[in-house]
Order: sequence, then structure tokens, then C-alpha cells
Amino acid sequence: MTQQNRISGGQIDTSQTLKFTFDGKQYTGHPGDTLASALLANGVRLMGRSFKYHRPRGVLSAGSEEPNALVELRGGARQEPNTRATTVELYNGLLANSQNRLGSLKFDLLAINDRLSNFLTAGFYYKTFMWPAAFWEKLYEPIIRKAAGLGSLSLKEDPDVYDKGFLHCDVLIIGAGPAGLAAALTAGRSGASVILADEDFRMGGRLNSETFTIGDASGADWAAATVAELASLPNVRLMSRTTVIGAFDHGIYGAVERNNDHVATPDEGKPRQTLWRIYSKQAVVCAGALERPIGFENNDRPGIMLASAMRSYANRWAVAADKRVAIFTNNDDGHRAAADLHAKGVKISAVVDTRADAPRNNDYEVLVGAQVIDTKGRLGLTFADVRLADGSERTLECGALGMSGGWNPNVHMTCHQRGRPVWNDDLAAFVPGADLPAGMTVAGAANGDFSTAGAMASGVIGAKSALKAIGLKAKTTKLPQAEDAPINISAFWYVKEGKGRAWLDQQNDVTVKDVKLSHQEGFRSVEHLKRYTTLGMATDQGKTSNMGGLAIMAELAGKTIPEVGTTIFRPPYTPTAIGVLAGRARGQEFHPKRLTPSHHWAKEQGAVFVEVGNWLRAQWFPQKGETHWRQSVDREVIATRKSVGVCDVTTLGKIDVQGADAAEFLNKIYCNGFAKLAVGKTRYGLMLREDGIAMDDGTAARMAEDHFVVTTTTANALGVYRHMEFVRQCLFPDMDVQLISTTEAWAQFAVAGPNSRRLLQKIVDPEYDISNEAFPFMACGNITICGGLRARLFRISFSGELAYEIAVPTRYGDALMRRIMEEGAEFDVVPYGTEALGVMRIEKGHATGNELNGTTTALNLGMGRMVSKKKDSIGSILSEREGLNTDDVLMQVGIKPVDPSKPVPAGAHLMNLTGPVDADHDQGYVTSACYSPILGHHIALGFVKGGGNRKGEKMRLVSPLTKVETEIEIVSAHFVDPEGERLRA
Amino acid sequence: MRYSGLRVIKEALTGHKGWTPAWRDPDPQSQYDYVIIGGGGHGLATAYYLAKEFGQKKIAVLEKGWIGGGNVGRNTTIIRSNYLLDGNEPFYEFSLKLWEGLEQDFNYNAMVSQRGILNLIHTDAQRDAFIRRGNAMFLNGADAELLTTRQIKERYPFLNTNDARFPIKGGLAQHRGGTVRHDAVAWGYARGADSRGVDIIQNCEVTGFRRENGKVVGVETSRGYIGAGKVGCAVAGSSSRLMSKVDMRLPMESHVLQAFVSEGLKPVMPGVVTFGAGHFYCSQSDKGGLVFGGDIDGYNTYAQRGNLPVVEDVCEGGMAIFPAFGRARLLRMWGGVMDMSMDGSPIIDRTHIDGLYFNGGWCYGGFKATPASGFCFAHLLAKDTPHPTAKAYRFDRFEKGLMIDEKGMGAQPNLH
Amino acid sequence: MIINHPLLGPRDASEFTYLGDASLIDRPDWQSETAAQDFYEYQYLRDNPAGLHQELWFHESGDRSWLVVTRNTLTHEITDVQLARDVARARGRSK
Amino acid sequence: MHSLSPITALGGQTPKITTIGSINVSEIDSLALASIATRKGGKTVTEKVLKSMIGSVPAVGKTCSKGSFSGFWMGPDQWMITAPLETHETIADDLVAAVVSKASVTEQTGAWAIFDISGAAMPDVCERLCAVPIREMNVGDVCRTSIHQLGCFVTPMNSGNTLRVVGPRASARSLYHAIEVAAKSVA
Repeated sequence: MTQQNRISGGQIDTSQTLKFTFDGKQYTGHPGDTLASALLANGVRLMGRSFKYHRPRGVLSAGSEEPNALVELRGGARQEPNTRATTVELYNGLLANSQNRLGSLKFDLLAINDRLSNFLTAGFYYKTFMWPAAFWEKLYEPIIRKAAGLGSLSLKEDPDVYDKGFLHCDVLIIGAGPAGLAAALTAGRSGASVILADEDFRMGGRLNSETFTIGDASGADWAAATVAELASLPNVRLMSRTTVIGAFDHGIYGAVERNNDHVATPDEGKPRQTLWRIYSKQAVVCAGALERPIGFENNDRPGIMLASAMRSYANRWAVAADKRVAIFTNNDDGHRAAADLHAKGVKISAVVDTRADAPRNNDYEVLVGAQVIDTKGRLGLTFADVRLADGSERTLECGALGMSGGWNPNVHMTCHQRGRPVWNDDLAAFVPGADLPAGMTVAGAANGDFSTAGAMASGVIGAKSALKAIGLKAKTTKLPQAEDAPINISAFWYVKEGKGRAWLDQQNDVTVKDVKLSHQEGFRSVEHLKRYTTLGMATDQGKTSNMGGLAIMAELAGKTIPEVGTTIFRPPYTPTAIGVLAGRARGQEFHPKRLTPSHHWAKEQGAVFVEVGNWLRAQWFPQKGETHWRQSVDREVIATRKSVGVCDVTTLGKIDVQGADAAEFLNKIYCNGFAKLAVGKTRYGLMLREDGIAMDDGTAARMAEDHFVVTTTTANALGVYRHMEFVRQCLFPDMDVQLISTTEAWAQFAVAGPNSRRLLQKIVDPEYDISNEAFPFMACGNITICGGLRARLFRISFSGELAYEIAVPTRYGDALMRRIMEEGAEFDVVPYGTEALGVMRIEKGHATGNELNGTTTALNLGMGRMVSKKKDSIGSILSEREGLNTDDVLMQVGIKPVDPSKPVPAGAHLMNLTGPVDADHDQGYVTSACYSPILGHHIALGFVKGGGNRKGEKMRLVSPLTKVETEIEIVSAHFVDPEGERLRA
Repeated sequence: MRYSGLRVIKEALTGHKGWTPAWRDPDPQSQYDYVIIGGGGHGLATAYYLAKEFGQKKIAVLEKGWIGGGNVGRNTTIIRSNYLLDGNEPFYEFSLKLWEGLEQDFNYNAMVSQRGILNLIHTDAQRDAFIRRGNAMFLNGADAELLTTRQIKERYPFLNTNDARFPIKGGLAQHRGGTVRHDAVAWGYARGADSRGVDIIQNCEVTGFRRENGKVVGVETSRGYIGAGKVGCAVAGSSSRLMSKVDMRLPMESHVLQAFVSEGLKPVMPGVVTFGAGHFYCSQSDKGGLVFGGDIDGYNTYAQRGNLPVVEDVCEGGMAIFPAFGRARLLRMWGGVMDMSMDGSPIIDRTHIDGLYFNGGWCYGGFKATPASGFCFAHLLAKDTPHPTAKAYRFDRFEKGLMIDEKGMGAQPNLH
Repeated sequence: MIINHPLLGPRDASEFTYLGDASLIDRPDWQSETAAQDFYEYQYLRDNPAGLHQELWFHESGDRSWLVVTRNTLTHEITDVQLARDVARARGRSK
Repeated sequence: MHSLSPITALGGQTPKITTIGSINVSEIDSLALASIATRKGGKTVTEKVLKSMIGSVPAVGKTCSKGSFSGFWMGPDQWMITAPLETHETIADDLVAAVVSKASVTEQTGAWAIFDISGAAMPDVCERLCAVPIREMNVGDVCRTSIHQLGCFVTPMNSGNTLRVVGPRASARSLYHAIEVAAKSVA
């Protein structure tokens, strides 16, 4: 098929030919073409099918507001559903397929809906499908879902990568048409830092689609020359192929740059698109205006398009929409399409103008005071029937019809912060209201200045007011002469004649009749109209349909258009790939990885790792022959309790608390007392929230009179630090206390087990005596190891064994772990992971996150007495509330299976031995469970109502979810070494 | 006039002349027995059940804008009863049971679609917590199932199970959960209430309360004074603003929850999925749009709009589990005003002022609660005693230390 | 949003963590007879105004200062930002 | 001298240096760090120590240096001091001695990973990493921001050709990957 609709001129490079396929057929186009212009050039008018009735549809526009020409671009994993053919830059080898059809684009079986459209009016589905009840999920909904939807995803992982970035500028100019270019010249020449962004791959806006001159150059040439000057200014950043998607608070704009959508596949490592967060002091919106269609019977046939689009295809892309065209307009601007196409040798059947006083023309016939009342040609326009002013009827032969119902200023961006546009009667359109986002001015057609001269002048004014607002002086910009004709519109929304199937929303198939039905059934607010009929809810978000709909509703409801008002404009301005909004945070980089100092060593041992927040921690260290994790974990627990084990505990939060009031400060944040803690001693601390519920626990080691090292749980490290800064800065601002996190500054290892001291004595330098007498339980101190390396030692034990925690500056963590393993060989030292640590702390009865779950109090945890009443501390008052201190309050207990072979799984609930098993009789729940290799059976910790005095009681553990029910006995939570002799050995 | 398939056919063949307004547009009368402030899902449901279940008369619903214009028109349409605590689970299970019969009850197809909801599990601690929750659901008569990663992969083959930063280790499913067409819920209840004589009065903003020796006897509105035997407030995010007119400070902050919809796609998502290691949940509407959301922005606001960082955070969560969604396009983002309470659970209670009743604190879970909230509020208004499933939703629970804190985040609304 | 940090100047609000109403600075006296009621109201009740709201933000990935920001909850316009420490002292807090 | 040998933040024996297009990314493993925060009544002593060690008291958002020592502002009354690791591994102890409990000093060397990004396209890389207005920053400015969810200090150096990034050590690999990827998409 040759490009039979190509005509002369245009901004395309005919010296190069690009091959592309659409629905399996090969076509050719040229650089500078869009997929839409190339298809039209090859005589293809049928490009898609509408959503509900599957009517055949052709391209309506030439830009991102396109409702009809949606294709599945590319193939395989890169398939992009619902892509607007009007915004796809043609490249060699481009692959596109039509979508939303059952069968071929020409013979879509679902077009049966169009035959039944009288039964399938707006909102019909709310009134049926209710009987029989079960049929909805089984029959009706599956059918509807299969028929609905538009394009389809490949469901393969998106192979492209996306970038995110941050830009700062004095003035952001949105849109590079005549107004935007004039604004950029003014701001750029003043030396301000300027960003000029435009969604198109060629800057110039309407200048590239119209034929009038600016000064003595063509509009397009003036645009090109201006872009060249702007490119030479270092303080101006030109961003074509960049859509500003939203105006957010305080001058922040989101913009998506399409770096590589115009090539088949991006180069390796290069992003498909970039999401820019632009911080602007001032913004000038020059987003232009969008032309409106007119409602008339069958105004949706392929070949019927906006008059401005017809001009774009002719002037910019050298494509005649058809051999023979007609125009239907209610303003002077529509006539330009006839003039431009006539000048390029295209036959003009006639210009149908609703106005009695429409301007005549001697090159083509103008039918004044006339209306198009119907059209013919199912898969492509063939004829248009016209009602003349005198009532007679005429039929025009035409393969394309340009509609011009006037222009809507593009107020989208000005309403993203809930501002509302205001109605302008002379323009018969909404223009930006006064309540604009901070720092925003509007210029050009977006503000209702439709003429080129008007747009350029208001662009300069807009830039000047932006510069003034940031205290910059603008040099005067002398503008060349440009056309300044008014468009003399007289509002005309729809032709009243005809059976009423006049299309407003061509993608969601909403007709004038649907608006009438919506009014008839009481859905009269513009929001009810939208939601009941789905007008304006399609992928173009009503850019070419909302205005007609609300104008007709105003007429029906006897209200003015401003009284009906608009629905809410919401970001993004045009649909935005979810991939670009996620940026590089994909796959393994979703969150950063925090590695412990011994990570590399642990990997060498073949450790199995587990995610703990953003940390990766060794969970267990499988050895040859071990096939199940329980074998490894039991071995690690037994070896540690029998001799010695080492575990990397760096991930626990560590906070340096210094200053004269450090002790007093700890007294405020911990419910137990710290004032009298001796230097060289450590104490367990329970931290409450102000509501009296336990927040976190840890140890505080007094390294010096005015220096504590405080530990937190891994999960709460960030939250505890933030809380401590709140208490310091907001509650006790005059306390002399300084905080800084040292979590990652020190590598810290727990060395636990009866031989832990013997092992450490081979590492700690001899001048430091770490015997039980010199370094008793809960001692702490600065030491040196391995011949003088500064380190810290703490006699604290989470495992319940005789244990120390030794810390060195992180750079030496790896080396220290390897040294501990060497020196510990004679004691058969084993590394143990988080799983074994978990078993040992459950055996010992120590609470962790499962117990400190944000709803448990000191009393629940068996630490009620720790809440000192003698001093003020966060949470102590509200911990006294009656509901937290009932006599049947939950208490932490140990749980043992009566039959030793049975598990006691976490998450199970506890019921009395007899009686109903339901929520009303729930006695508590199991928080942590494990197999204890020391005791030879499963054990667990949990909470039971009045647990304090139910030791020895038999109860039922139930887990209906996992079909477990077993008899258990309530015991002390301290399964191993309840008296703590090992700790003090 | 009853809606049915036959009716649709008859009207189609007779030019659709027989359809009448779904609800009247009456002028306010001077006195009612009950005045409900707030024409959202909860307010309309309250009026509906007051008339239908409790046989009450002379009821009015006052809406400052257009009915269904608040959160019921702005949510991600999910229904479920997978709650943990005894103060909540009975109520939400009661609500799910009401959903199951709703369409036949108010003769309006709200497209209640029980396609199942799945909470993904990524850590052992999370598994334990979900097992405890699943058991609490069973013990309250709801359904739950613990799924393995393999079972999940069968239903969602495009779920990222190969290089996920936080691998999926299973999930808790509630097969009776699902989605409902949210606008239809407001319209269904409005139509049901209107047909039983309830006056639904739009564009009528309450500007103050009139009290006689302490008791509330009526409300001042933008359309004049309206007397009332009892006044029930169900205004969600505007709760503090409204109750400040009787000098009440509430245990609540108003926040924005952003929600998102993609362009229409052929069906890919059979049910609702929530991500456990980030802020993301997603389902697919019958029209084909992916409806998804995540966390609230986190600062007090009434602006019904959010900012970019949360949009990016939600999409990052989405791509973490559905890397294929990168090719789909976000079509529209919006925000509602969430009445975030101090423990994440609602309040349906009398106030200390005679004749004034309050229903609010729904955080971002109000949509699924609509039927039960309406039923229980109607019960309280009609009988002056709380419905059994809502007896824990009292104002004084915070003073007494009987908080209902599902997530255990404490008295900081933006963490619930 | 942009918060104009009193020391560092304008910074993206995504660098901050929000806590809530600045009334959290006015922690009651634990020894007053009405301590239980005072702490209940302090911890749980909020004005939650639709308009000017004084609120606490923590400069998490910045200088770790707590700030008191005065922001309109309808328009998000920020009219004042101070170091929380200064506000606390001005409200009589000390040690 | 003790018998343990350190490893770099990226886990190697020597700092990693790579070139991507015109961008050079080099791991810096030669600095000791310590933080210093004035205590009540310790302003004069602390400022005297700072002046003697790094030439002046860095103002808000500023850095300054004297010889091979340098320091930058971290927060109100709080600064970070850097010194050559080779000769001043125990900088923290020296500071503790100097301030005589008039300021709180904390060992920081192990907590940070440092990368220098240099080349003509450095600003383009920086724009893809964090929100600092790099094109308006000068040598002597320092700014704490977040890069790929990690809290990092960034400061321009050697007449604006280099950007030094000081980020949390445990996430050194993730930080390095983020820098590498940004450099690739710009190179």
C-alpha cells in the first residue's frame, strides 16, 4: 500500500523511509511522523473499537487528548496497552496492533453490543443482574469482565528500567507553544534558571500545525529559531518529550521525560523514562487549549475528527485526512481547516457553519446557519447529511469531516489543588479561576488568549510577573507581528435533530441520550452525571467530552453552565507508566540492603540469610550432611549451651547518650530507674509509650558518669531514636544531653556459653581481667584486644548462658569474627544464627517483638513492678488506667504440650480445658514457639488471662486455621536456668 | 418501582420513559424525629435501616454537597472481615454478612463481588501474626485460609517470586472478601431510604446545633433551621469540624489517603492482594482498571489531595510484587479525608450531650463497614443501646484503657 | 510539600517524619491531682482544625531537629516554621 | 600494633575505583571520623578545639578544613570531624581529651562509607540521586539528604568537579549500586 494520502510540505523527512506494521500489515512512513499520521497517510482510518458498544473508531485528535486510536504498541514483555497512536513517534520496525476486539478490527463480534445499545443504556447494570443472587460471581460478572477492559498486558516482567531525578529552577514553563516560547525568551534572557517542558517531540505547539506567519517567517520557523536561541542560553533547560503530570504543593511539579519511547529498545542501562520532581519558585502554565467536537447523530465514524487535527495532519505531517473533506463549525477557526487543505489541493465538499452570519469564501461552498444531522459509512465516513438554514436537506460526499465546537483552555494544571475554573461567556469556555496553586501564572490559549499575538503577548506578561515575584528584572522582549483575529464563536453544543445517538464520550460510548436519562433519573450533579454515565472516566479523562456533557445537563436542568460546574481535574495530566513512578526501586533494589560486618564471612560459611527489616542476618549455618534447618539450629543451640557459640548482634540499635543530665534523661524515657546505676554497670531498661504500653526494651551501659551506650531492638531502632530526640528537644529542652546513633559504628558479637570466658581471655589483652569477680554479670567497660585495638565489652546475655558482647569499630568486625572462630576452635565454637538465638531466648523466657507487639504493658510482660512510681517517666501515669490493670489481665506465661511429641504453634489461641471454643471464651494466645533441643519438646511463650496464678493449669491450645488442637500446661516462662546461675558463673 | 432484568427490557422497548428519579429532591421540613448529618455511605445506610429494620418515621439525611461525594465515592472498594480483636471482628463479620444479602435487600446491583482477599506474608513474625488473626476470624465465625506460596502463585502467576527483595512466604486469604461498586452503595441506600419516606436533602450544610437546656433539639443549616428529636452525626473526615460546634474535641485527626486507578485492562487480577513488606494493595474493577493504594500521606489535611512521594512509594510497592504492572499506566489519582482515630477503630456512641449521637473514626476502613455501621447506628438511635457487635466502640474506651488497637501503634493516628 | 527549615532553608517534606499536633509539647505535670485526666486529654484528644494547625515534624534525613510548623490543613500553605526546642522553652518547658 | 586487619565498606581489602563513561566513582577508605556536640556551657571550649583542629567553626550547612583535617556541620551545636586514618585512627580519643567533658564526642569512623563521584557529568548524576540543588552548591557547602532511602551527607569538592557522598556503611553496596546505575544512565 503506498502512502496515498501524502501531500506536500510538512515537518517530516521524506528522504528516509521507516517500515512499521499495524495488525500484521506492513506500511511505510517517515521520520517526524506519528503512528496516527503514518496510518492516515496510508489511507487507514479505522484504528480502534469503542469500550462499551465496540463501534468502529478513527483518530479524533492529533495529540495526547486522543480517545479512540488506542493500540497495543510493541510486543512481548514490552507490550504497552492503550497507547495513543497520536503520541507515538514513528521508528523503523515499529510494531502495533489494534485492541479491544473479539476477532479482527473490521469484524469485531462484540459489536453486537451496538445492536443491543437500546438495552445497554447508561447505568443499566445497576438495575439488573440481581437474580439469582449467586449468578453474579458465577455468570454475569465473569462475562462482563471478559468483555470489558481495553488493551492487555503481557504479564511478563517489565524489562525496561526507569530513572528518578530532582531539578530546581526559578521559572518552570509548561508548554512550548507561542506563549511558552515567548515566556521562555523573556525569562531566559533575564538570566533566571528556566525549565521549558513540552510533551511533544518537537517544540512549537500549534505553530507547527498552523500556516500563519510570525514577523516574516512561518510560525514553525519562528518556533525553531526561538528554540535555537533558548538552547544557546546555559540557564535554560529545554525538555521536549516531557509531560508535566501534576502540580503539587509549594511549586513542586511531577514531570515524566520519555527518554527512549521513540526507539525500539533503549540502550543497555539507559532508562525508558525518567520521573523528574521539579522544585520551581514560579511556574507559567502555557498548556494551550483543546478543541471541542460537536454532538450530532453518528458523529463518531472513522474519518470524523477535530478540525485542528485535520490541519495538523495537513500542515505538520503532510497528510490529507481524505481525498474529499467537509467541515462543521460554530466559529471562524474551523474555516482555517478548509483554507489550509484547499491550498494543498484537497477537495472541500463544503463548510457547514451553524452561524447565520458565517464568513463566505469563493474557493469552497459555505452553508451558513446549517447543521450536520447524520452521517453514513460504518467502517469509514462516506456521506454527511446537512439540514440547511431554509429547512431543506443536502448530502455531502466526504471521507473526512472536521468538527470545531470551539476551544477549551487547558485549565487541568491550574485545578490540581482543588481550585475551580470560571466560565467566560465570550469564549464560551471555562478559563482558569483566581485560586491558583502558589507561584502559578497562566498564559496563552490556556488562559483564553487564543490568537497567536495574544498568546505571545500574555506569555511575556506571564514571564515578567513570575520574574517580578522572585525579585528579578526582565529585559523588554520585542515580539514580532502575528495574527490576532478573534474566533467569533457562538456556542452550539449538539444538534437536536436525530434519534439522539450523538456521541459525547467516544471511548466510553456516552451519548446525549444518556445525559438525558441521567437527568431523568435524578443524577443531576455533574459528579453524579459523570459516575452514572461514566462520561469522562475513560483514558482521555473527558478532555474532549466533559464540556459537551455538562453544557447539555445545564440545559436540561434549567441552570447556567457555571452553576453546573466541572468535575475535579486530577493528576496525572495524561496517563503515566506505573514503572516510571517506581523508578529504580525494583527487584533487589526495592529497599537498600544493610549487611552486618560479618556478612562476607557468613556467606563463605554457606549461611542461610533472612530479612530483618532492611538488614540481612544469618538465620542458621548449615553444615555438610544437614538437610533440614532443624538439624542445624538444634546443633547450634546444643553446642552453645554445652561449650560456646558466637552471633553477630550488630543490627541491634545502639545510641550514644552523653552529657551531665544523661542519667536523668534515661530516667524519663525508661520506666525503671537509672540515676543510681554505677559506672561500669549495665541495666535492662523497659521503654513505655506515653499511653503506658511497652514500646521497646534494651540495655543501658554506663561507660562513664556522663556517657551511656543504650541498645534498642533491631526493628525499633529508628523509632526509638526519633522518640528520644522528641523527649530531649520538645519535653526537656534544657537538659544537658546529646544523642547520636552508633548502630553501624560498632561491630558487636555475642559470645555465649560456659567456655565463652575462656575463649575471650585469648582475645582480650591480658591487662584486662574479665574473670567473674573482676567483670561480673551486667558489667561493661572499655578494653583493648589482639594487641591494642580499642574495644568494648558487656556482660549481658540474651541466650541465658554465661555470655559477653564484644564490640570493635566496624572496619575490624570481619577480622574479629575470624579471630574468634580461630581462638574458639579448641572449644568447638560454633556460629549461631537468629533461629538458634530465638530458641535460646524462648527457653530463657526473654520477650521480643512478638511479645512487645504494641498492645502489651509492663504488667502483661510480668514486669509491672519495674514501673517506678517514685519518678516521672514517659507512660507511667497512663499505665495505671483501670482497663490495663483488671485482675484477669493477660500475663506472659510459658506453654508446654502435655503430650511432648505435639507442637504448640505461635498464633494459636488458648481455651479452657472444657467449654465452648469461640471468641467469647478466648483465654489468650501463643506469641513465640520453637522446638527446644535442651528439653526435647516444643515450648512456647504466650499471654493468658490472669496467667500469673494459672501455673500448672491444663488448657486447650486451638488453631482452627491450621487444624491444630492440643492439650497444654501453663508453666513458668523461664524453661532453662530459671535461677540464672549460668549468667553469674 | 422495582429494578429487574425484565424492567430493563420493558423500558428499552418503550423509549425509557418509565424510569423515575432514584431518590426525590425534597425541600427540608421544619421538624423530624431523626436528622442524620452526612449523606455518605454510613449516613444513608443509617437512615435506610432506621426506616426498614427499626420502623422509624420522619427521618432526614442532610448532605452539604451531593450524596456519595465523600469517602464512599473515593475509596478502593474493598470489603473484608479479616480483623483480629474481639472489639472489631464481630462487627466486621456482621458487616460482611449484610453485604452478602445487600443487593436483594435494597434492590440495587452494587456488584458485591466476593472474589477473595489475600494478605501476603514475608517474615516468620508476620506469619505468626496472621495465624493469630486467622484463628480470631474462625473463632468469630468468619472464614480464613493460610495459603502456601505455591498456591498463591497458581492464582497470581505474574507475582514476583524469583528475585523479590522480601520473598513471599505465604499468605492469609479470606475468600468471602472482595470488592463492591462504591457509588452504587450510596445510590442503593439512598433509593432504599427514599422509597421508605426518608427525606434526602442535598446542598444542605449544617452550620450549628440548637440546644434547649443542654439537649440538642435541632440543627442550623444553609437551608434554614431543622428541628430533630435525635441528631446522628456520620461525617467521617469532617467529624472534628462538626463536633467542635458543640465544643467537643475528638480522639481523631483528619488525613488524606490517596487512591489510584490505571487505564482499563483485560482481566488479570482475580481478587484483592495486599503487600506485606511495603504499602500497596490492589484489585481490578469490572471495567478493567487496576484500583490500588497504599499508605496515607501522614500529615493532617482536609484538602482531599496528596503529594508525589506517596504516589512513588505505592508504585514501588506495586512493582515489588507485580513487576509486569510497569507497562500499565496510572490514569487518575485522588484523595479522600480519613477520620483517623487514636487506636485505628471507630466510635459509634452517644455523646455526653442529650439527643446527639456520633458515628466516626473509620480511618481508611469505613467502606467495608458501611452496612454494619448503618445498622448499628440505627440500632443505637432507635433503641438507645449499642448493637451487640458494636458495644466496644465507645468514646470512653481511651480514658479507661480499653483501646482496640489492631496494629499496636498506639495513640498516633497516622500510624494506624 | 516544602518546609522552610529555620536553619537549613527550604527542604522537601519527604525528608521529614510527621508526629502530630504541637500540643504534644505541653506534656502535663505528672504530680498534679488531675494527672490521669490531664494525660488522657493530652494523649488522645485533638483540635484537628480545618485551617491553621501547629504540628511537629522531625528532620529525619536532615539535621535531626524537631520543628513546629504552622500549616493550613485546607490549602497546605505553611506560614511559620520554628525549632521545636525554642517553642518548648517559650511554653515554659525546661528540665 | 594490634593484629586485626580492616576491610573497606564494600568488603574489599582495597577501596574500589571504577570509571563509567566520563564519571569516576572511587571509594574513600582513608578517613577517621568523630562527631562532637557542645554540652551546656561548653561553647567556648568546643569552638576553641574546632578552630585549632580544622581552622574555624563550620556554620550551618558548611564545611571547612585545615591541612589534612576537615569538619562539617551536622546539626545544631553538632559537627563531624574527619582526619587521615593512617595517622589519626584515634581522633575520637584525642577530641575527648581536648574538650575535657565540655562536649560529647563519639567514634564514627566505622559508621560511614564514602564515595567520590567526579567528572563533567557529576551534576547530572547527582540530580538522579538526590534533591540537593547541586548546580547552586559551592565547595564549602554540605547537605544531608536521602539517596535511595539512605541518609547521606553530600559536599562538592575540588572546585565543583567532585561530589563526596558520605552514607551509612552497612548499606555501602546499595549506595554504590545506586551511584553506578545513575552514572550509567548519564554516561
